[in-house]
Amino acid sequence: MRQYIIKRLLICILVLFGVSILLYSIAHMVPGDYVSNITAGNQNITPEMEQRMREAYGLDKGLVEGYFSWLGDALHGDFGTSFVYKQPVVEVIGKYMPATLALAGISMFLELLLAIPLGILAARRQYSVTDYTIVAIAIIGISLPSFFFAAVLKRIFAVGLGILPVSGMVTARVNYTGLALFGDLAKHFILPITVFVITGVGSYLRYVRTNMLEVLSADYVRTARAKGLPERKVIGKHAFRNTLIPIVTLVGGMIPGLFSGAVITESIFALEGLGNVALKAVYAGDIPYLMGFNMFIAALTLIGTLVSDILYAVVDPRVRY
Amino acid sequence: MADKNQRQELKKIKKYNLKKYREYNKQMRKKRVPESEYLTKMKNPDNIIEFDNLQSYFYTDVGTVKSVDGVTFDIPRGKTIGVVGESGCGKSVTSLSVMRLLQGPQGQIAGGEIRFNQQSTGRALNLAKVSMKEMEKIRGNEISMIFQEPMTTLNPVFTIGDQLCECISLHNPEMSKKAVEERALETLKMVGIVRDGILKNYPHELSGGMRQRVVIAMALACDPQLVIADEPTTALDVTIQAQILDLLRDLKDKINASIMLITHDLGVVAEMADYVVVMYAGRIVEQGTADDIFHHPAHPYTIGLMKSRPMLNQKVDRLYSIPGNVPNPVNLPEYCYFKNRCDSCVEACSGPYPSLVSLSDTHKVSCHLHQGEAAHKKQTGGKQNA
Amino acid sequence: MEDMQTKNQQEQDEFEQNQVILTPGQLVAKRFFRNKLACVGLGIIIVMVLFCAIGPFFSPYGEYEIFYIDNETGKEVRMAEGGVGGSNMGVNVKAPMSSKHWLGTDADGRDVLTRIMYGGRISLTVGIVVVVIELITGVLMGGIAGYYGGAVDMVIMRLVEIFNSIPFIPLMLIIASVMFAAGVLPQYKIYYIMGVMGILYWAGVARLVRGQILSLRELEYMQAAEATGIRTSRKILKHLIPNVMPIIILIATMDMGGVILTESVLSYLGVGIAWPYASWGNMVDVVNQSVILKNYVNIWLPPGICILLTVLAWNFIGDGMRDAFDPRMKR
Amino acid sequence: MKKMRQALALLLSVAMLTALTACGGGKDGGNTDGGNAGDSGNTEQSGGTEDNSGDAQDGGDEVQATGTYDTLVIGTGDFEGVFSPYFYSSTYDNQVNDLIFATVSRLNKDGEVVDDAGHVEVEEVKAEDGTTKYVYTVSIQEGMKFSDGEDVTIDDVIFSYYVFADPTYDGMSTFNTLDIEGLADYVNAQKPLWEAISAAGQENTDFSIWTEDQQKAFWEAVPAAGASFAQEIVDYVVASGDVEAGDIAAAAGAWGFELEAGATAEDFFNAMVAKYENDLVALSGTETAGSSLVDFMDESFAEMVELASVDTITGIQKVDDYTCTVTFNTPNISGDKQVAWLPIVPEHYYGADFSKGHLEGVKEKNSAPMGSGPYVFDNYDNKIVSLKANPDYFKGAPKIPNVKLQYVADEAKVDTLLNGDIDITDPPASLEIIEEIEASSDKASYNLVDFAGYGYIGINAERIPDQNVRKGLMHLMNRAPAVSSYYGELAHVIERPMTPTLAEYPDDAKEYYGYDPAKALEYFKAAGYEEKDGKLMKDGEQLVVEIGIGELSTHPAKAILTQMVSDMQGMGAELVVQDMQFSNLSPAVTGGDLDMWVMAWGNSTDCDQTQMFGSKGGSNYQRYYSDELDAVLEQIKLTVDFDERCKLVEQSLDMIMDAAVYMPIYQRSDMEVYNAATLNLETLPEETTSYYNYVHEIETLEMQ
Repeated sequence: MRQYIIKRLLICILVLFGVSILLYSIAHMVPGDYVSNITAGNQNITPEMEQRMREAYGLDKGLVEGYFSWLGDALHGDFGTSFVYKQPVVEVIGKYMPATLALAGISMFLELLLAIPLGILAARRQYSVTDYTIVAIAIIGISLPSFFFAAVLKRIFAVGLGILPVSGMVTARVNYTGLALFGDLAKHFILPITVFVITGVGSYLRYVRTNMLEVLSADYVRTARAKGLPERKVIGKHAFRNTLIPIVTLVGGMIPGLFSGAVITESIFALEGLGNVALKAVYAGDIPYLMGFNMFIAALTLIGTLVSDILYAVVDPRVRY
Repeated sequence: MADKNQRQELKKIKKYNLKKYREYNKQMRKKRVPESEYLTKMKNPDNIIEFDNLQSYFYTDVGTVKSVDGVTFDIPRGKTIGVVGESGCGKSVTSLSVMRLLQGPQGQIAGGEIRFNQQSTGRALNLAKVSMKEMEKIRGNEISMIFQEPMTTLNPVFTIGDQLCECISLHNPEMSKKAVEERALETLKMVGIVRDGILKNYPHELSGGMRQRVVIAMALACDPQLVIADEPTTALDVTIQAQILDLLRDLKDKINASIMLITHDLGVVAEMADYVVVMYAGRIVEQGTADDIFHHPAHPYTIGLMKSRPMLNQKVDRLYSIPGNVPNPVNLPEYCYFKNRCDSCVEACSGPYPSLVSLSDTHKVSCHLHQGEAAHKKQTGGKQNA
Repeated sequence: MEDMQTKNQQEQDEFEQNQVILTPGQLVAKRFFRNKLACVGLGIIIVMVLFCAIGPFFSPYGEYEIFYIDNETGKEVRMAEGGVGGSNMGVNVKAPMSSKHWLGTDADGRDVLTRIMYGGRISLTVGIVVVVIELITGVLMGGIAGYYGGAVDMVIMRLVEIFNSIPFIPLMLIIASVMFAAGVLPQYKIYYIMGVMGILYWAGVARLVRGQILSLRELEYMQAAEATGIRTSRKILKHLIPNVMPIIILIATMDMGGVILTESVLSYLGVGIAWPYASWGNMVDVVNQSVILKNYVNIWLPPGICILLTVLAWNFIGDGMRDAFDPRMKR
Repeated sequence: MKKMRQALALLLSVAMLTALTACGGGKDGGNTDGGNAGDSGNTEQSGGTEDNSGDAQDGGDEVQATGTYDTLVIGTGDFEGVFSPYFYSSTYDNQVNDLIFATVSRLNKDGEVVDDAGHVEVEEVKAEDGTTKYVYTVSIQEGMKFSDGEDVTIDDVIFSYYVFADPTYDGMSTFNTLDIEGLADYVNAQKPLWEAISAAGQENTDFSIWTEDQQKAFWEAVPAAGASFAQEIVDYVVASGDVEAGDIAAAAGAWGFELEAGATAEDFFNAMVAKYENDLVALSGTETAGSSLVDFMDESFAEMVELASVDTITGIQKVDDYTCTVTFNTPNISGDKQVAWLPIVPEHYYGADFSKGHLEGVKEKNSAPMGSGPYVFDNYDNKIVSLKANPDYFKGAPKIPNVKLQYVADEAKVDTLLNGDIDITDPPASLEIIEEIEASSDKASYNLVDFAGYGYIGINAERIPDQNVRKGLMHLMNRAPAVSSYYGELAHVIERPMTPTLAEYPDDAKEYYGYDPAKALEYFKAAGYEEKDGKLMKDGEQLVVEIGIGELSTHPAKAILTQMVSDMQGMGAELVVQDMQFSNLSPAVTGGDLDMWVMAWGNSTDCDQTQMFGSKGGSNYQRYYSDELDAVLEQIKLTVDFDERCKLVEQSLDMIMDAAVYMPIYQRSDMEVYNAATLNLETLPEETTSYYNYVHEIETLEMQ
């Protein structure tokens, strides 16, 4: 087991290395660099000043040179200073992570909470009305462009009924503290999370359903029945434990999707999260942040897969590393 | 043209199936089934199971498959019944019908009775009708089953202990965890597994033979009145087969349970069964004591089977094999299903399906060769027996 | 006796004839068509394709033709007609539904219905092209990895992981801005984007295909084929490909919808098809202008519904396909 | 929409610098609708009351609310969290600065400089060397305090000058380009060695700072380095696919240098040297394809050298604790703004460890600003900046205890206001919004302000050298319908490239190029294009023009372009429209990679347009160089008499129009929306312009 994990970790590092090269070279191709952005249209900026700023921002380096100096610092945990926020990237990420984690984490949890039971139910009643309705609703969910869905929800609940805030994370006027503050935050997160869950739950539900169908037709389920186990135990224990195996692996794979999704949702609801910042960084050519962000996600993804592989071994005794 | 009415054909089938499914689901949803619906009377109190014109159908896209079509036979208490026949002749479906394990809604018991003589309550239940609740009480407790595929019949993610104890404590809720484990080990000993720590093992850690023993142990755990063994050895390699068979044989003496042994291996039957039922294409073509079947086979099919099994004492240059193969199970013909493979057809064979006639009080056969002359045969049969 | 035998034979033959026998293909088809949703989906797609492919020929207007309106006479003037200068002229924006414009005109004074047709062409094309690319790359890579295994497999799978761990949307945005620097003409931008998406998506496909092939190689008949020592090419063509086909078809249908969605999200972010051309995605963008969202339903709802239906349809088909292909669910 | 906000933030940021700024679709973008605010009233109420109770305990000596509400919430754009008057780059960060820092002078409604916390005046003095100097005397009120209780002195103002003038300063201010006595020496005192040497020239004999050998080595290194420098450009051009490898002459051509065929990289470099009159620094700064000239030399040449130890600016003199003088060498009509329209920044707080070339200490305070303005910085969290009233603000303590600036997306601004969550906001003006607000006038009222800027379409005279082609293009722009249908009453077409809010703008200017495809075609023909099989060709080349535009999806120029595209198609030419993120557009424009572009200038505060139209102007993107125009522009700067200036301005504008490089489109209105349910509307300024709004009277603003 230990060697396996070590081996995997080494591979992860290798992969991260590849990712960084890929990302850096792409990011480096971006035409509008930060300096030309902030100096744009500023009539009195002289070439000398721009050059000075470029050096200050380290934009004067070539691709290879730039990459290695970046890599060098990165290895020491220094991902440079965000141009836009004038703070170390690591700090910026740390600062904006909570919102994203809250959004993504809660949504992920809810998605699983919905997907698993409904998927199982649909599988047990394959071809029944229940099955069709669940699947249909789930698929309608994943067939909606998130921004479209979000806009409509906003229109109804925030603008129309005025029962939920339009955007942002807290109500500015009032200095809530403690529980009240939490409640206020929650209120602001309702819509984003709804969008997230509705547009995301479908694929997982479908996945659960398929696996359940597969398991239900397995011999050992018949054995369990032959033992005289009540149906709910057959499903809840014997079948479920086996569907769990693929679901575990699924969870690891959810991570990149979650963060990509966060980019859109956060920007629509003006949540102060990593994705939102990343979007801004793209438009501003804030290369250090982009690199930091993308590497962060990449690492998260790899760890996610690693963890789920380890969990795999936990839920499936046949698997041993 | 042909294509067209084929399509219509299929549409009709689909409609029909849907109707059947709906009925089935309605049936399943019923929580409580009034006793009156499934209480019945045993024909003979010494029997543990009585199949009475059992009909188990599969409603498939291409039409209704009558896997079991009007099967009637009894399983006396403490006796072993061998059910033989080529694969796909409805042996397994019969057994699954007893357990009510047919894959609904496609597979259903379409008619007939399966009378079960429940010792614990002294009632006679019609298993074809009982509610799932009742059934769950019976399964694994009074009737248990041994499946073909030891590789897949055990749940890969639970330990042997879990799966075994689960079964025991389920049917004996009063037993303490400790007692349950002891019982489990006991049964395992009974099937010849003494290795300690076995309870902690996972199925994939055991050999095929071992697993089959575990499966058997599971079946015996609650000392049932009837054990259904569905091809318990086919999936195993020969040496293991032998072991398992020995096991089953002395188990047969150890536990005073009836065994319904389903196999296509006549040898096994010959060694173990008291009575033999020969099935062909979902129907019983011949049934009787082991002696009747093995020494006085009456039905051409049985005869064929006999011929086709290797004998040590007599030398044949080439094993006999029955020509042709089982007719398509969908909409079978009206005449004898075996007709087209039969080498001793008579005119009557083109007539309606032959009914089951008694050659002796134990020996029954359904073949035109024996129609009518039943009475005469009876005596001669009797003589021969004497 | 003899004639009896032959008679039997004949009987059996004709008996066999009027049996309903089904080829595997028919079975799949049957299972597919048993799934109502799948049938609905198929229907929708067909309608959509016809609508977008043929529709424009019946529309009197151009894809990005704008309509002026004489503020004094209230008479509508078409872009090409000329005489549209002068201060009394205005662009006929957000016109209500009318016999002239069945779905009215959008915020730029262009005919909504016409744009939906043209936009549909793009959106559908995006789906197909991307999927094709991802399949070609994915199947190839996955096939190689699965078939040869060893170092090749190792390398390819690492590559897959690399691609998997890159956050998609930020990357697309960066690439979009790189494209201008690379001097890509706007009207071709969308095709490059399709390419990039295809490239980014191959990883998933490769992984699936590889898995499939690995499991295939374990199967007896495969080993039997090996044993007979047939040529590799033949082995791949005759044995592997046909058996990977189902999963490929599955991915194809499943992803088709997802890609169309992604396209709409990208054009929401300002990447995607270039002005003045239409795609359903960039037509729906207007929902973030809440005035339009509220007062001009005719502008955003139709394209929105088109996206919803199309993606829905592809998903339904995908589901149907999976259930149909998966023998485990035959019963 | 994210991208629009982003673009906007960038745009206005630059704008605020009294420069003109490009304003893509961002500001003109997204309409907004109010939606019903039916039950938002009670949310406010609860909000208000909750807040009072919450505020009770932290009462202390702080300002108490006059009404129910004690917190003013301003809905604004996206912050970058750099709340420093020196280093901010987003307008919205600066909006916070405006509330925290008092300025010596401010602008009045008409954009003229008037006293605020201080006073500025200029006088011409004859220096002993006979030249005329222009001395600005800057004085501040006595007895003002920073929010930490320290007194405000003139040193704090001078401190700002030195920060802005610091050689390592990388903020947005252009102070260090002013022609202040001794400023240049101060700024350029430190230079990379190679710049110094090349500036000194080959014949230099002063080896105080570098040795003769170094100098020799340098000039020997130049040709080789130059060659590689040129080669890099060639490779770049080749890479971009315009010419095939090896053909240096062609590459140079594409780069704007005519060389005879078979030229070498050296020739190319020499050509450049010639163009820049041996000013290698400027050369490598502007022509570079990535690396600087010095990158091809020994690193030692890149090291910084102290030319002379200049650590004071001779032109800036402290008179007494509350007065100082700033001496300009040349007149500058915006000089007073440059020296006095500056925030007063506490030296003792920011300047703790500041010395020439070391701004780190100053930057550390980026996230914790402190000044003497009406409000005091409290915290920045969740995209909300919280400020507390400054009890000893020199104009008297503000009436509203707390001000919060919250980021709200443009499209959401009105909705949020009508929901009662914010009190003042600035949505992009649009007909729908006005409709919306008037529909619920009990909830909100608005105010339209002429936006001190204008939208325009520019043509790059280097990429389209033929004036006839440019004129043809001009005649294809059908502006009126586009503007009227997009803005209605909110904007009007203008005829000259200058902000009409400026007094100098010639209001009676006539349309210069009317929309007329036929005329356009004539011009194209005149330029030598003829129709060959449906294509407008000239020596084998079809007429293809590439135009760049930002955030097109919501840009008022859409209709114009659509019309152009189809008209040009009609006559066999092609208009390639590049719809780009603003972050890509501006570099493309500044870098001259586009034939045409659509942008907008904002916040012009004076009529000096040298930067945009002068040959040496930093914003001369159209790359149209004309000496006579330069002359006129210079003249304008020096002409203090108003009517004189107007004439010159008009003349210059006509010259620009005739050159057909600039087509002004519209001049539009901004809007401010106020929450009628929470504010005392009568306490708002009676007149609001783009130079003067509620922020300038925030201390008197009251809430209900």
